[in-house]
Amino acid sequence: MSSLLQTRDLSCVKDDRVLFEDLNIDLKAGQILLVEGKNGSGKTSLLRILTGLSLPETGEVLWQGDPISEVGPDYYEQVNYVGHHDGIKRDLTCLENLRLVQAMGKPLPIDLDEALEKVNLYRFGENFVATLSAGQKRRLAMARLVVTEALLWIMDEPFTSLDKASMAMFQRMFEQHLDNGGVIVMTSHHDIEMPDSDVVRLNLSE
Amino acid sequence: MKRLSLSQAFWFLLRRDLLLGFRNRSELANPLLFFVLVITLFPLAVGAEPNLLARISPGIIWVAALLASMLSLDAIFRSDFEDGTLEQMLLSAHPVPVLVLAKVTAHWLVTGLPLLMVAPMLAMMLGLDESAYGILLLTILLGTPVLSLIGSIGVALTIGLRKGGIILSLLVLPLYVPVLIFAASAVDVSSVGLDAGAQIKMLMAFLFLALSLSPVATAAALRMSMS
Amino acid sequence: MSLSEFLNMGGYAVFVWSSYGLTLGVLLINWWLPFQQHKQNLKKLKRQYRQDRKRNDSSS
Amino acid sequence: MGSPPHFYRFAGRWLPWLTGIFAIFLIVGLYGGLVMAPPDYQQGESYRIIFVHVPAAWMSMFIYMVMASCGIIVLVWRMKMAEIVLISSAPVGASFTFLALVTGSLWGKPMWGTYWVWDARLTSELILLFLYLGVLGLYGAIDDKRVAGRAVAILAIVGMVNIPIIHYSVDWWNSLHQTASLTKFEKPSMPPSMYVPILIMALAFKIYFVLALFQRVRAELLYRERNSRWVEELVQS
Repeated sequence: MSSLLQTRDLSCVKDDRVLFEDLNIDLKAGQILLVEGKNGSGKTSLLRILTGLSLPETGEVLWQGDPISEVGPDYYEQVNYVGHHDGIKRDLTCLENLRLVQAMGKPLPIDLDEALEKVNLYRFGENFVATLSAGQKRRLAMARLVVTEALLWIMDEPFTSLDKASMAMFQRMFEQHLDNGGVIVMTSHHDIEMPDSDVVRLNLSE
Repeated sequence: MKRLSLSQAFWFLLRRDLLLGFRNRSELANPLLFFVLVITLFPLAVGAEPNLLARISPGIIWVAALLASMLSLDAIFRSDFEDGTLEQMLLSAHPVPVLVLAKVTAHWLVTGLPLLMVAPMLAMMLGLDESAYGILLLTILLGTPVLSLIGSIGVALTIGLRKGGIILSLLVLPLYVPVLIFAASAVDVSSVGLDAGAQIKMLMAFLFLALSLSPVATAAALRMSMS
Repeated sequence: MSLSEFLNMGGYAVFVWSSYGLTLGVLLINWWLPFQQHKQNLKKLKRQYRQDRKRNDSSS
Repeated sequence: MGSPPHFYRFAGRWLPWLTGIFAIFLIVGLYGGLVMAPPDYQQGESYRIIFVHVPAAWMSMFIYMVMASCGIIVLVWRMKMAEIVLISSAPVGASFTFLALVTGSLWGKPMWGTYWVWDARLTSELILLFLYLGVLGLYGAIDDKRVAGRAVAILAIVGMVNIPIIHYSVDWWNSLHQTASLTKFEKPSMPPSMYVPILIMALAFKIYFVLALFQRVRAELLYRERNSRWVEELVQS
């Protein structure tokens, strides 16, 4: 099977500190990359470089063999990024937020009510996000995975403020995505249970 | 399902920002209030002599409009920056300059356009000659979008800074000079009964130039700020 | 033309000489400051590297 | 030229030469301007200020153009050296702008009786000074210097697009209000005994710019690359 996401001799320097050097990643369809490491070891920096938000000091990120700086918007269309910030607006309702997410990406033909149902937020559909709890906001942020079509999911601590049940729910969602030929890159303090064959581990502290 | 076309995305984002503006309408009144307040200060400072006030009113109104527009600039990207939607915007499948243009347009509609409505009242209070009202409104209509467009570059450059406010004014005010010169002059000459056609044409030229160039610069600056 | 006449600059001595003096002064400062800074940087780095080496020697 | 250690050594080798050439040009220019050139029939000796004022004003524009060109190189080719040249030029450019302003007003005092008149050139220079201070302020405010380098690149380009517009606007505004102007000396009617010293001084200032730039770039390079091997070798040798 051919590689979807690769990096070539990636290095990142922040405030004079070399966070990582000569990093070569190779992810095929159906694989999940777990980025581990201490605080400040460059996990978030790596994720942001993979999305194309940040630029590496040296090296490049390849999508299906082409550097992402050349692929441009067609790459962004393939990426769903859930960062530290939820990326949702307080003063919009849950439904309005999802419509915005769909408008900015490549929408999936899914009923938005159904999508809310999937992340257990159906009853809050017409509520302003400002009234939701932190965990509910996180679930809404993760709902972008359900309403838009993207092969590559990049997630920075997706399980923050989520309870056990929600975590299990999202893990099932991840497995399904991998089964459908998707790729996932994520950082997490929580361990996840997946078949070992699909999991690639990368520890930035070593 | 296909992704939205470019114009659909533009309108969608514009509508969203207008909706957000409407939901936070109490904040919208602030630049407007500032505009009125600054103008109130002038008669108190230079004296209420009608001829003097009428003479300097085009300049006062424009300087105040410029400051009001500058003070509201930060709001273009601030909340999007803080809640992470700006990040998502940069990762969207649409070209960022178009999205920037939608946001700046929405921002101008909610902060620049209201200036247009109070300007005649302030002109009247300062005793500006009535024949110049039309031109005054026209200059605000053409000039304030240019201010928002140029300002968006400055905001994009300083959005990640903790103390960005004072730097922002240092970056943006010098670039406002041409608009100020031609807009104030247009009002000035028309208040003494002369033709302001040349000035208005210049302002139009500035507007087209700013419309075509500034979203690109803003998009580049946003990418830089978010990295 | 005598020297005092030259220095007097037809009565404009203050303006002419202060212009030239200021120009030379600013040019000099602009040359000197980075020069100083460069020297300072070299000194700082020398000290830093020396310390690093000592630490490496004692640890190995 | 693009590699830091190479540029560092290259600049170091050239600095003494440049200083010498600059000194020669400066002395010739000063002699031409202060001694050789005849007094002006209208302004007497006071006009001799133009031999520093006009070249300084030219330099203020020229250096901004250099910065904007570096800005384009930074954004298109992401060259680190261009970033450093850009930000090292800014203080030198700001100094020349400051000099153009101060010498302009020192020249204006005997001409107009006041130090400051809203003359087109002086007003443009003032705005240019603000643009320079904006670049320096923005660079200083951003902690991550790689990001700061790209930010000032964008700003320099935006400023470059605006400078002609600002100049044109200020000239137009000035013609409307009919104030005195310093521009009369740029007419081609100037005799060679006046414009030759101006040109020599302009050349001297250009050489000075390169030399001050090299000085700053060296200091900045050493600081930025303090963790790299070549700096370590250089310092310890």
